Amino acid sequence: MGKSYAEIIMPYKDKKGGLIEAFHALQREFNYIPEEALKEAARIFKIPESKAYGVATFYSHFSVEKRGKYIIRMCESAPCHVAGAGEVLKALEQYLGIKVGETTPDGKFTLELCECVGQCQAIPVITINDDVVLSVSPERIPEILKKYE
Amino acid sequence: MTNSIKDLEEEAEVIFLIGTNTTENHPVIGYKIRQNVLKRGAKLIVADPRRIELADLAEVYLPFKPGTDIMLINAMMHVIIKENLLDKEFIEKRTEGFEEVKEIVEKYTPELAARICGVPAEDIVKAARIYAEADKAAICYAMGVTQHSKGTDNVKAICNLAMLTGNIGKPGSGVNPLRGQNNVQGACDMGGLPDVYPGYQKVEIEENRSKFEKAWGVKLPDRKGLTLTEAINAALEGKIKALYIMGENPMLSDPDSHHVEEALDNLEFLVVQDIFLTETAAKADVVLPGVSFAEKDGTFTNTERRVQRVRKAVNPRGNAKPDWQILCEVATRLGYPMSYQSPEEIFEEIRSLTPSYAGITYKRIEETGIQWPCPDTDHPGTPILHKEKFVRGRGKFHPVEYREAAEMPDDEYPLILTTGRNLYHYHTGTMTRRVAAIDQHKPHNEVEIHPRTAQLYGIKDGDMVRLSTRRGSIKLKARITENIKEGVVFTTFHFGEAAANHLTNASALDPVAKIPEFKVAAARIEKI
Amino acid sequence: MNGEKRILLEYADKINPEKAEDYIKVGGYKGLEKARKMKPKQIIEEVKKSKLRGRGGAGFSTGMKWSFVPEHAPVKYVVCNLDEGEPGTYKDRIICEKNAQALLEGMAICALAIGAKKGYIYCRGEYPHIVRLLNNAIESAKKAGVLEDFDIEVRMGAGAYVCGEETALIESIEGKRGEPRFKPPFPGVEGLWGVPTVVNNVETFACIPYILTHGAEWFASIGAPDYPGTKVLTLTGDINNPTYFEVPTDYLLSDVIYKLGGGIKGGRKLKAVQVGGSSGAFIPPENIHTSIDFDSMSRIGASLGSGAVFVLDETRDIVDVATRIAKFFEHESCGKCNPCREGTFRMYEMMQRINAGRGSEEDLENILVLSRVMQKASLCGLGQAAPIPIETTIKHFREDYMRKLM
Amino acid sequence: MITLTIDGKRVTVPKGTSLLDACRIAGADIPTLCHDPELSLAGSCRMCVVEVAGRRNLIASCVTPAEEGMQVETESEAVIEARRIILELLLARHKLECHVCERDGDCKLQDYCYRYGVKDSRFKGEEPHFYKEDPNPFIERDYDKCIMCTKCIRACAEITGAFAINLKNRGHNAVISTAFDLGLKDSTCVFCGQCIMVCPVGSLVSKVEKGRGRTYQTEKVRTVCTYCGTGCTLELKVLNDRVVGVNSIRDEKLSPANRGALCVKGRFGWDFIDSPERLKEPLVRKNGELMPVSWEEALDYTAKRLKEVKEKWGSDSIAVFTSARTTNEENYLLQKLARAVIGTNNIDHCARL
Repeated sequence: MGKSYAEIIMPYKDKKGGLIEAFHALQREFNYIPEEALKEAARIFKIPESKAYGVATFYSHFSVEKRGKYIIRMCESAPCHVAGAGEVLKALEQYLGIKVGETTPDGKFTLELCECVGQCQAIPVITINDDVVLSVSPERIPEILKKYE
Repeated sequence: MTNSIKDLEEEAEVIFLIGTNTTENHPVIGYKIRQNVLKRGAKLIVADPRRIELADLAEVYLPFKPGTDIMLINAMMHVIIKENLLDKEFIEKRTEGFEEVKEIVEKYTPELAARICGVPAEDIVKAARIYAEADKAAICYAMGVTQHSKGTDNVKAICNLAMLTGNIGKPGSGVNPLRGQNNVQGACDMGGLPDVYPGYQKVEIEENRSKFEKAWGVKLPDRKGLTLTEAINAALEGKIKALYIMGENPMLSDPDSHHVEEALDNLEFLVVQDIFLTETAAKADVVLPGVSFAEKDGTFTNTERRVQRVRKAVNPRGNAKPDWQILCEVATRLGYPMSYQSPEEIFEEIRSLTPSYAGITYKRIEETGIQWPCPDTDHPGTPILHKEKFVRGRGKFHPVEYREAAEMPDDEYPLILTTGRNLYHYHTGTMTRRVAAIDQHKPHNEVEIHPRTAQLYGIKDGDMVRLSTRRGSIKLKARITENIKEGVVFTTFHFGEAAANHLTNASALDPVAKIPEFKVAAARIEKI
Repeated sequence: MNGEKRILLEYADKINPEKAEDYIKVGGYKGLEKARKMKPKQIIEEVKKSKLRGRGGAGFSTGMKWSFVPEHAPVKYVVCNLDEGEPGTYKDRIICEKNAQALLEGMAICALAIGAKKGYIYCRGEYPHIVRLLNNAIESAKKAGVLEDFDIEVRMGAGAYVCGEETALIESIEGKRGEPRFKPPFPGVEGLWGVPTVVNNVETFACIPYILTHGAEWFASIGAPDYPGTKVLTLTGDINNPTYFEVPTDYLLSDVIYKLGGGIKGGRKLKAVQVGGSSGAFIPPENIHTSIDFDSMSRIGASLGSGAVFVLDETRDIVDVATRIAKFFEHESCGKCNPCREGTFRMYEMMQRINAGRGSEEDLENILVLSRVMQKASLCGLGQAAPIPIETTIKHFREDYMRKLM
Repeated sequence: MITLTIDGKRVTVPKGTSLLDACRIAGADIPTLCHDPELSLAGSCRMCVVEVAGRRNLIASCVTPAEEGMQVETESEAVIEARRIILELLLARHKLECHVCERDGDCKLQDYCYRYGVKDSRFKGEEPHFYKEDPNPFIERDYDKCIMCTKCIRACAEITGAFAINLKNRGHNAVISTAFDLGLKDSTCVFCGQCIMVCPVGSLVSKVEKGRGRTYQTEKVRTVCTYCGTGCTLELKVLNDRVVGVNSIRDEKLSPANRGALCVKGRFGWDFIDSPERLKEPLVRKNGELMPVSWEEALDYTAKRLKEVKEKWGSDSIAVFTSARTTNEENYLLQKLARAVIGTNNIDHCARL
């Protein structure tokens, strides 16, 4: 067993407004914010659970639903869109056998859409957790994902 | 209340809550206290054996053992005197008897109190400092303070604390009992007490008596009467033969129901005037159907002494009659004709005999109720009592000593049972148990138990348990919660089928107020 | 030469941005040193005189912004906006990657000018590596002693474009939902945790050390007179050279495309160019001979914004691109105010309809009315700007829309 | 003091006055959905926008301070267009079922659509899909009618302090929600119904009142709550001689103890009035059973028995319990009856219980 929710959250307790930082820390550990962890965070930061939940559901990087080990985000902002994001997405769905918003049955990959990640020098772009993958094409997908399998 | 509800929201800088679960029993006042904390940064001190909701917002939370109020408050005074946090000017100019109190509290060290009350000494010190250092500190209390065999002493101790720090007679301060029923203030104001006429004019004072004799045109008894609990005991002894009960349900509200039942059974004649066939009405010889608040005109006086208009919205249901009309009919048939045409006419008589109500008229309170005392029709009413001086002149310190509750836990009954209400139900449930939505939401009584206590008896959340005292036992569901002190259990008296007052102690009365010790009874619990 | 002028990026890839010593070696922290010898008011005057205007998009005078901060407030904050979320924009990332110390120095100078002891950098959640870089840079600067008692903390966003709006950004630092506040009060008076706060963009802060070091006159003499200095641009779309550049602000948009960008891919013709990210106006080819500075762009109904330049060639389906942009705003609206929450949603719906060939002329008219109301009545810049790309494509490329209608 | 011109009328207001208040002082009727004088400002519905000379955008008057010399137009073409479009946008996400809606005739969306002639929405498309059944017995939540004014969230936090609800998600997917989107029963909700009180549309309604009569059909009677000692003012809604609901009165003058705030008992606990268990006839015990009798019989019998006891055992053999739940007048009469008629001071009530 890894660290308890409280142990993960506590380092941010005295950071004013540190709830979002604590959520990041939880996500680094679990890739989503488990319900009990969110309750723990609300308790530690002395804010109502309804508010903590409101914050967790506002930001697109946070999820209150369980997600895969690797979160693949496909940028579909206008520059990536014209650079062929649509085809890449189709290829990703096909390769993983899931639709956007879903997680592979083995719990490995979750596929999400996102907006511009600020790596527009070589597009289309996907991110896999913190990694940025530039100049993605449908053909490159098996090779890219191999690293994570 | 010496002060107004609004003070708790907009004036008080510190609020000391003792023996009041405000958000459940006086929810709207609870909201106001909470908003004062959230919006204005008021500090809360909460002293209660149960971790009430407001404890979450408290600077200091003191989960003290039921029945140790005086120990706690005397220790706070000890700290205040020792650290010289008292209001010398106020004590000198406005009070008397300080030296005696000072002498008595000398021995109430925080360390002693910590042992007896079961809270850390440093928290007692902290609470004392917060309360004493504030410019405007209010104390609120409710039945958690009064329903003890030493309830009157508890209140005296609270008054001592307020006077010690000059927290009387100014905005945001005061000693503020939160009254539990819509018109309990009014019932007292109107002389619904065995020793006083309306306006707290003592029946044993000749001058008062002759005033009322003149007004009512009859000779009046010169000795004070029996209190409710005394009357029940007297009925049991055969001294009270007939009882006329209007809108009360002693079968559920009074301690030790078996005892009440025996007493009622022992009567020659029982009349009950009510809107439902309550547990008490079911025992009556005559039941007279009165009406609810929606079917009659009149006034209620709230906890801040505000006299407000109650208005008839619908006609009496069936053949029921407004209670005032029933009383007129009964009086007339007893040979004393009463022919009031309206509640307003009765109110006019009230204000002619009650100096504190003298300036209040229906016309004046058409929009906004007025807080008594209101001696004349030009007087705006009194939001804060004891502003310039106390009614008796100087405020008197009453030294009080701690004594144990009448019934302490022992091997046979190792727990302390304390009783009260919850948010959803009211008093004996006569009305709220008949509100479909509320009864759907909270249909059963529960007993609150600390997890460690529960573990000791092998009880899990939701288990049915038998809760017993020397008076009897009831069956109800267990609710495991950390919001109660270990060794203490709590239940409500709303439910006839699991009535807390089968269990409570009727023999331990406060010597002055004759208030029963609802808040402390030795109990035991077992899983069934 | 292609006409680039590198001030912020002069030592790009020649120094380690994390290391204060590297930066000091090339003249860094001289501005701060100078500022320490000046009175706060003098610093603000100097910045005012430089005519530096905010590089985040609104183009407000930086010196003026600083001067609104009440002198005597006991606590104040300096906040750096590193939430660049405009699609096609990555210039703040580049400035950090190449010259992070200049940002820190700029913030420290601002802190001196307004009397703040603490600064925050709000970095978008998409740049975790920049958070690490900045934390190292701060540590290095602290070690070097250059920041003295000024403390900087980096906070990370979590995927919300709206947090680029300064008050939403403040809410987010406070650990809340990133919903914009109404203004007034402006952050300069009531900002982070209710105290006076200056919020500036990375690029704005990074200009400050150079203004202090070389003087306001020097800075004011570069580029367009009313919007002087340089601007870092990022090029995307159908362009041969999709990368970043730093140019003087009087640089022509046409030169950006054809000189810096190396022209349109495959030698095709230009269809349109969108400047400033997704909230920018689309500019038809006939208007590209315009200087990129704030005011010149305004004159052609566009805005410089973040400095993103998104180029579309003649083969592109502009309705499809506009539909995609409508989705962006639908996704990024915070949902607080009615015109934006419902407007972006319905706008996207109508655009989808048109793009799929199911739209009518009525839809087009409805889009224009909605667009007008969103621009005038939305609470923050997001909702006000969201309809601009749609509106400008309808204005300049109406026939493309007409072709797609039922 | 500040002087400004509103719809051609010069008004002088204290510094710090909101433009909304200034407009209202000038007699302009400004529509609002999210504004509530008792709650923090949101500035989000944008219905209160006005046109101020020299400003590019329309100004939300509720969150903008009035300034010296402002030239304000409250019903300019641009203002009316904005309000109409906002209403149409809201209508497109609002489940339109006024014919069965509790709030028909008492709905701000309806009122403003009427005022601005908004018959239908040109933005109709995807229908709202926010409804989720909440099985609590008190509050019905239909967010398919929600217009996102967020007054319920603010009332929950700023009046009651329960913090049961907040926003979930963002943008068009944003919806009022408890933590983890659970039912109110499983949240920190205390069922005070302050959310119902502030809801401008039919999104939040009392389940207890449902179907019993619309506000405009009812007569309102201001009175005092019958439960605890706080003395909250409430307004009973009456239809055909039955109480069918409870309203809050938010005017401090009329509602000094509670300013409209109520608790679950006050707001939802009134239907005992018409409980079938109500006593409707006097009862007298005959052969051990309580039997319905006429008032004459019951009263005569009561008087007869009391007289007998008094004659046989003396006045002090009788005790009277008056009631902390009846009126002052009734308490006065009963103690008078005890003292002057029966001749005993044996009178008390459950003040201490």
